[in-house]
Amino acid sequence: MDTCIKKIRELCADLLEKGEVKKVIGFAKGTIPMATCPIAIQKKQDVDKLVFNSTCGLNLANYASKEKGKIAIIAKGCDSRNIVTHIVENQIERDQIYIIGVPCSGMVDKFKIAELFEDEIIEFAESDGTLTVSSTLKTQTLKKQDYLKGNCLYCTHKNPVLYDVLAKDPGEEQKLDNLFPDVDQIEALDVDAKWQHFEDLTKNCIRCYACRNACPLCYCPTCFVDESNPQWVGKGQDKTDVNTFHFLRAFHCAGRCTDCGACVEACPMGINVRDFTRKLNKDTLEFFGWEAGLDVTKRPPLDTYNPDDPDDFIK
Amino acid sequence: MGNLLEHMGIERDRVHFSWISSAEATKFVDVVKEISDRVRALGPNKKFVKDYN
Amino acid sequence: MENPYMPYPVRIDDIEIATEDKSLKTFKFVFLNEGDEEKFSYQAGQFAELSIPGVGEIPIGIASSPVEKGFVKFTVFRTGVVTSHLHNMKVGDIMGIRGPLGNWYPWDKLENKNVVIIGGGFAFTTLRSSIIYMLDPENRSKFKNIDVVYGARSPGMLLYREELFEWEKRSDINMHITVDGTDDPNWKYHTGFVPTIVEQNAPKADKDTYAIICGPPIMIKFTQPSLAKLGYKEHQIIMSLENRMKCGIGMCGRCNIGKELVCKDGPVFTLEQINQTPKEY
Amino acid sequence: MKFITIDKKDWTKGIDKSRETYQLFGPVKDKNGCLIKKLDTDVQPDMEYQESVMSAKSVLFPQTEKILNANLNESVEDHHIMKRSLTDYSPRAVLGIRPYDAKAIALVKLNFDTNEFKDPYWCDAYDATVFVGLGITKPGPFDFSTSVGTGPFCEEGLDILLADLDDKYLAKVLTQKGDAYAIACGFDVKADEKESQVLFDILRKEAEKNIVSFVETDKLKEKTVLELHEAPFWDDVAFSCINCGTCTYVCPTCWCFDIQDETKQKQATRFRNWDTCMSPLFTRHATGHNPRGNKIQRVRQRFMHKLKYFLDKYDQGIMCVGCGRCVKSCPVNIDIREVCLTMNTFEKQE
Repeated sequence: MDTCIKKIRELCADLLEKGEVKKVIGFAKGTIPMATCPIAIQKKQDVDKLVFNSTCGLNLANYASKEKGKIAIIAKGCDSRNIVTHIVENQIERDQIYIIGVPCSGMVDKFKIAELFEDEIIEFAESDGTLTVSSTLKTQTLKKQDYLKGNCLYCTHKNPVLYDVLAKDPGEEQKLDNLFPDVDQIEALDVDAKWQHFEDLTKNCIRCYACRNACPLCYCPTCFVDESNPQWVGKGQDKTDVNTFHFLRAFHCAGRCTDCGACVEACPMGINVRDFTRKLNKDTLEFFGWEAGLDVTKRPPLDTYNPDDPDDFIK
Repeated sequence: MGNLLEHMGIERDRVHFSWISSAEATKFVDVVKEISDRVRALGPNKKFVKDYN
Repeated sequence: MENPYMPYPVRIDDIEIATEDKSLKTFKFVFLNEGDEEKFSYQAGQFAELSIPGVGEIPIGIASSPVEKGFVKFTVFRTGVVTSHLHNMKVGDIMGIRGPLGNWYPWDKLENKNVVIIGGGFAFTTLRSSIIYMLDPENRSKFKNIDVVYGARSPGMLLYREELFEWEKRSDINMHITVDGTDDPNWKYHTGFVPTIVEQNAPKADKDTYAIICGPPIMIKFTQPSLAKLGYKEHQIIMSLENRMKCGIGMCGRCNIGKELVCKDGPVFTLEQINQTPKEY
Repeated sequence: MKFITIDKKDWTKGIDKSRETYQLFGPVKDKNGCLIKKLDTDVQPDMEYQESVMSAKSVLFPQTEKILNANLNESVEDHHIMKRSLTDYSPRAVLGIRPYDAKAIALVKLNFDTNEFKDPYWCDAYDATVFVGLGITKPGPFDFSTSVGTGPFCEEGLDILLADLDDKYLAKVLTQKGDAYAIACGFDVKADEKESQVLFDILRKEAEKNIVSFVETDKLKEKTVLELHEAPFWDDVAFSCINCGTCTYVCPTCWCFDIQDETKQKQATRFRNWDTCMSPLFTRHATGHNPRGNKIQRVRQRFMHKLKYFLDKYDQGIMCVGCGRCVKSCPVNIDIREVCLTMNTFEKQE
């Protein structure tokens, strides 16, 4: 991962110096271990603040919608797919964005790592595939592959699908015969167990809306949950309102979600809200053979109609 | 929509989709009767229902 | 312990359409419980939260004057969930009023001073309350001369038209009523925006003259230079601000401009105070 | 000052005894991290936790709380008249609360308990609650509580302060409420006052030495509100912010709330929910005008309120107890210590 950071900084410095872009959106080192902070670099000499490692789990496409002027973005595989979705959904023009593609080797699940320790983590370092994490009590070396984020585990689009330049040569994509084992697991449960699974999932949700606000797909001026006239969802912590919010938020991502995991990365309680969207991703793949954000020219399935769309559910 | 509801634990028989034109009055009656029976068979729904204690 | 969130139960006694386009209605409320009116005694310039159970609350300036006993009046513009619900209610319906809230126009400071009242659009409610309070036989002598500049989009949009024309006839108050525009040939009063009418008619400032402004931000923005031209200093311009409110008692934290809370430390501020705070209203 | 020694063997028995008269709240570890929750009869507080994701503010100020309800059925005699919702304010005890969380409650009291208005819901809950604090012997890396007027063994806002001496707790009883709770638990093994106080001082100094994070707030007072408000650094501070409500909900000193009404058939209920200055709805007028319509204004409001407005209004220091929860939970790692440093060292260029 660290070999390409030098390349990224050179590219950004070059872009800024030539004035080709107004600003570069990337990640800067965080003030606490295992954290990185999205940053906008406007001046050449600031490019050294840019970093890229396995803790850059947020989706920078979220900062690209409604941008005026030309900007550059450092984009992982999933980020680039969300930029494609932005373009397809007229949030940004293709020529408005210079994409620095970074073939990704997966981001780490910070909650899973933190669970190994009783006290706070004070050190986090990584070098090609092994992580060394330490707190005041102990130090552990871990295989990154065992601590990948849920979405990176099943990711088949590590290489950016749309880019102006690549920070390093593309890696080899993983081939999976079953892309959705986690969804099958839930589908195997009986009706009441399914409901119980989702009730336990969102039990500690504090409705801070970090999952919605971290998602590049959520750019509505007034979200359905903020609407008061009519009011679709209660504002309180009643579990029906909480589940209604999560159900409807997920439903708005049907056929658009690239499973980048920014929602889970942003959640302060570490709730895997992807359990909602993953089912929709599986269905859109099964019914329409569609994966979001792969091709700027193709319209999403729920945006088009053709006669052989499956409609057996209509009686 | 139906799949996600089912995924969350709402029995498939509780949610029905039908395509009835305003001219097809009889079909409307039949569909309503059939769905009511199917839903009544499942008993009162406890999920997605706010409890106002 | 007095529960500041508990509204006093009231009954709608009368509903009057206040403007030709029916977007504003004046509601007359009567307190159901005996002692509540006493507890609700208020000053001109204060506001209250109109509470409709199960729908919500809205902060509205009190339009009736402290000298008018036996009822309280509010003029409400239909714009959101609660106001629309209120507009559909009928005489006899029960709801609640919480207050009086906020501070009021500095009546003690305004004693034996000239007072210029400038109002615009539907923000004339607390100004009506003030004018009636000042014209009351007991209080009129406390104040020197009173000028009022009140403007609205058209004659039909003027609030409390009958009272305005009545005050026009009185000698102890100079009324300058204006409208942005009208095609009514026998319109006897001014035509033009409030800032220009203020410049033409409002008295020059001296150390004993104070101006009270209440209206849409655009009107306030353009009236300030006119007042400055007439020599009004910042501490002589008194304004009533509006901000999003929920609790009305300075606890829910949303209505602040800097460290000042519009609902508790306001809504009435002098321009001098406002200029020391961020303009987040 | 009364000191009691509580052998850890008797701890569980004691607090279970107090359940007869007290509802217990305490830290509980579950899959989403450590949270302060109501302890069911068989659940014990986790006294070994480092830091809870959420603070104890939900004990006095639940995220959703019924405040008023009314019957809308016209045939009923007092229909449409609001009555206070029935809430159980029987005695409760928060066990193992961190000293900075108790200090936070003392700061929040300034808002809910003023001489003009008293919030009955918060005040009734406060009066009914006993705070049994647990001193922090090993402060975390984000704990900067000593820089903001509190610390790992701070006693303000607590009724009892426990010091963990491995096989037993040394309890310093600070208030009458604390004494009543100790009696309810049957903890009566008195410890020598002078010795215990010396031991507490040693523990406190030791813990304070382990604090690794600091913040300077000395120059915030002298800067004017407008100077800081108009400062140029807000754009950079706010760029990465996604305006979610995490920092305000995990923060023990954030008290902003929203009032919402809901109706089901003839039953009307008025709720109070936590609210966040990060949401545009917080200040959006019914006309649509929004004095804090963009993200940067909202982020500025949060830090200005915590580090300037509160400081000027109450003169009780900044509205932060240095727990570091917002630093840890912010999805984009906006760090209040960095913002405070920027504000504290900001000089207005003429």
